[in-house]
Amino acid sequence: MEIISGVFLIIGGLFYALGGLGIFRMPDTFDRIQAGTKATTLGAFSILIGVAFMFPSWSLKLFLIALFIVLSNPIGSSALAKATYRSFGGPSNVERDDLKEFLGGTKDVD
Amino acid sequence: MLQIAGLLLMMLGLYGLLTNRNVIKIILALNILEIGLNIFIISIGFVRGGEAPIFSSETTSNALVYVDPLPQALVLTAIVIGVGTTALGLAFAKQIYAKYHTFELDEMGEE
Amino acid sequence: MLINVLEIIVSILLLLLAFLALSSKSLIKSVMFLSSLSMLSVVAFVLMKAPDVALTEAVIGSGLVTSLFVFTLLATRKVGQKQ
Amino acid sequence: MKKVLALVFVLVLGALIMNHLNDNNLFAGFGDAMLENRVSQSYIDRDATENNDGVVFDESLDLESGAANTVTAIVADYRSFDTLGEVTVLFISSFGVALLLGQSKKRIALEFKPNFMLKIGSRALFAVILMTGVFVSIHGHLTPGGGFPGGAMIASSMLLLYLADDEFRAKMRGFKILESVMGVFYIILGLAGLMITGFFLENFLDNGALGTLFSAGMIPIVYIIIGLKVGSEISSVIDHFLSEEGA
Repeated sequence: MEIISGVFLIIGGLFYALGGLGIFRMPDTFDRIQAGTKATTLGAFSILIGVAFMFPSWSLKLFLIALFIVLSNPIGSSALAKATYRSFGGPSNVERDDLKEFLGGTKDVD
Repeated sequence: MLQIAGLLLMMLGLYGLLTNRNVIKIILALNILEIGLNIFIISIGFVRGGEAPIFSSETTSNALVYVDPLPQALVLTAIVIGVGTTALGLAFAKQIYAKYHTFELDEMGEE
Repeated sequence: MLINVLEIIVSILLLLLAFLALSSKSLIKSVMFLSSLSMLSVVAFVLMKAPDVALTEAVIGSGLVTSLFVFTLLATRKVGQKQ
Repeated sequence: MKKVLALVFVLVLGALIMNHLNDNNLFAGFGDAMLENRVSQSYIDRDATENNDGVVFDESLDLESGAANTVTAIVADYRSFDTLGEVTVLFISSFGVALLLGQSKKRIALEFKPNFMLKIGSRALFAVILMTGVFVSIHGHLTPGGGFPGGAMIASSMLLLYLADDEFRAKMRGFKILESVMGVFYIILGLAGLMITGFFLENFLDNGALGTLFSAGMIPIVYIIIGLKVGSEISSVIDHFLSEEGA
């Protein structure tokens, strides 16, 4: 049991480390948001699974924490990305920018 | 170490309170003073190697050493009072801005 | 021994963040430094075995007080307002 | 000149505090506080039994205060009158904010138009955070937390709704009624203690076994009252800050 939980904990730590590396190495704010969100969601999940194997009586609370993460992480990152788009414009190295037309219909972009 | 840090934080907040001339900065310095004071009060009751004063199935016996719960109870209420005073101060700052259109105390008065 | 090193690091960071919050020119940056100072003081409370105080400070100090400061700046500076 | 004066004042104050802290027996250095000389030792011991031979988890029945969390026992039982005054201070400050910022109709419009995902997702998150706040309030006598952080969590779930939807207004009248009713309940609880035991806010319920949910006498009731009161007060403060002078 402890070996299984240890494996999950190590995987989670590895994902967190990769997410941190991604935040340092990515060139753009949008890429950094992506690296910081996706990797840490998976890392948090495997750490929670590892803890659940180690202390089976905590499973219900850990499931609630996982539910909170799966709800809050995408919403926060999308709000962050949209605020970045509003303040500093879109990413520089893309060819199409559909969001500009979409937003231009409802409200002018500053 | 944390005791001295709390004391220094308190002194830093008091210095900021005395020297700043901006309303928002004054409220901010008051908040820093409050955090430093809270750390200082909690550090008075800290026992190295003591347990948190909560009984659970692992830590029950009275033979264990616990940290002092009384400063923690006092600080718990002080934090909630702190948010009340901060809200009141910020409401005053908002009204001051509505009247004088500035936060700086030196630029007020000419309306 | 590890706890001692952690205490010293947290103390130095607390003082540094307080100095930055007081000396920063922009008000919104000061508020953000105050928020991080409050979040770091949670670590100090946990190190001193005060979980109740840490929970309260985490909710109030870094959430509600910061949002009240930001709302005041938002209402007075006309930052987020439509013309 | 003024800065130098302020610096000297602050340094003298700090030196005085440090000096007096070091030559007092009660306040030893950092990390070796001696609880034998303080009143806190009796709060930890719970020596209601005749022979004070320790407290057993899940079994002890006749304790002075049945809360597993000693900090909660101090806040909501031993010093409950203090907490009543503190809740009153919070009420007065929220009342002051309401008087200063006035009764206004219009909300501050945010530049950030919420999209579909933000609206729906924040509704779901609202439920999770609200349930966490209620959980923390109810389990205040067993785990870290209690009415104050629980009420603040309820208020921050309201804050989330205010931020995610720029048309949203809560019913302020409901908050004010809830807050007043909870304040009255607190006083009624104190008066019931006065009538039954002879002391204001004295615990008059059964203590139960240490560590179970239905234990610790009236501490859970007090903390539910405090949680709802703090939550409604801070929510109304947030609403006043997010509205501007009526046009």
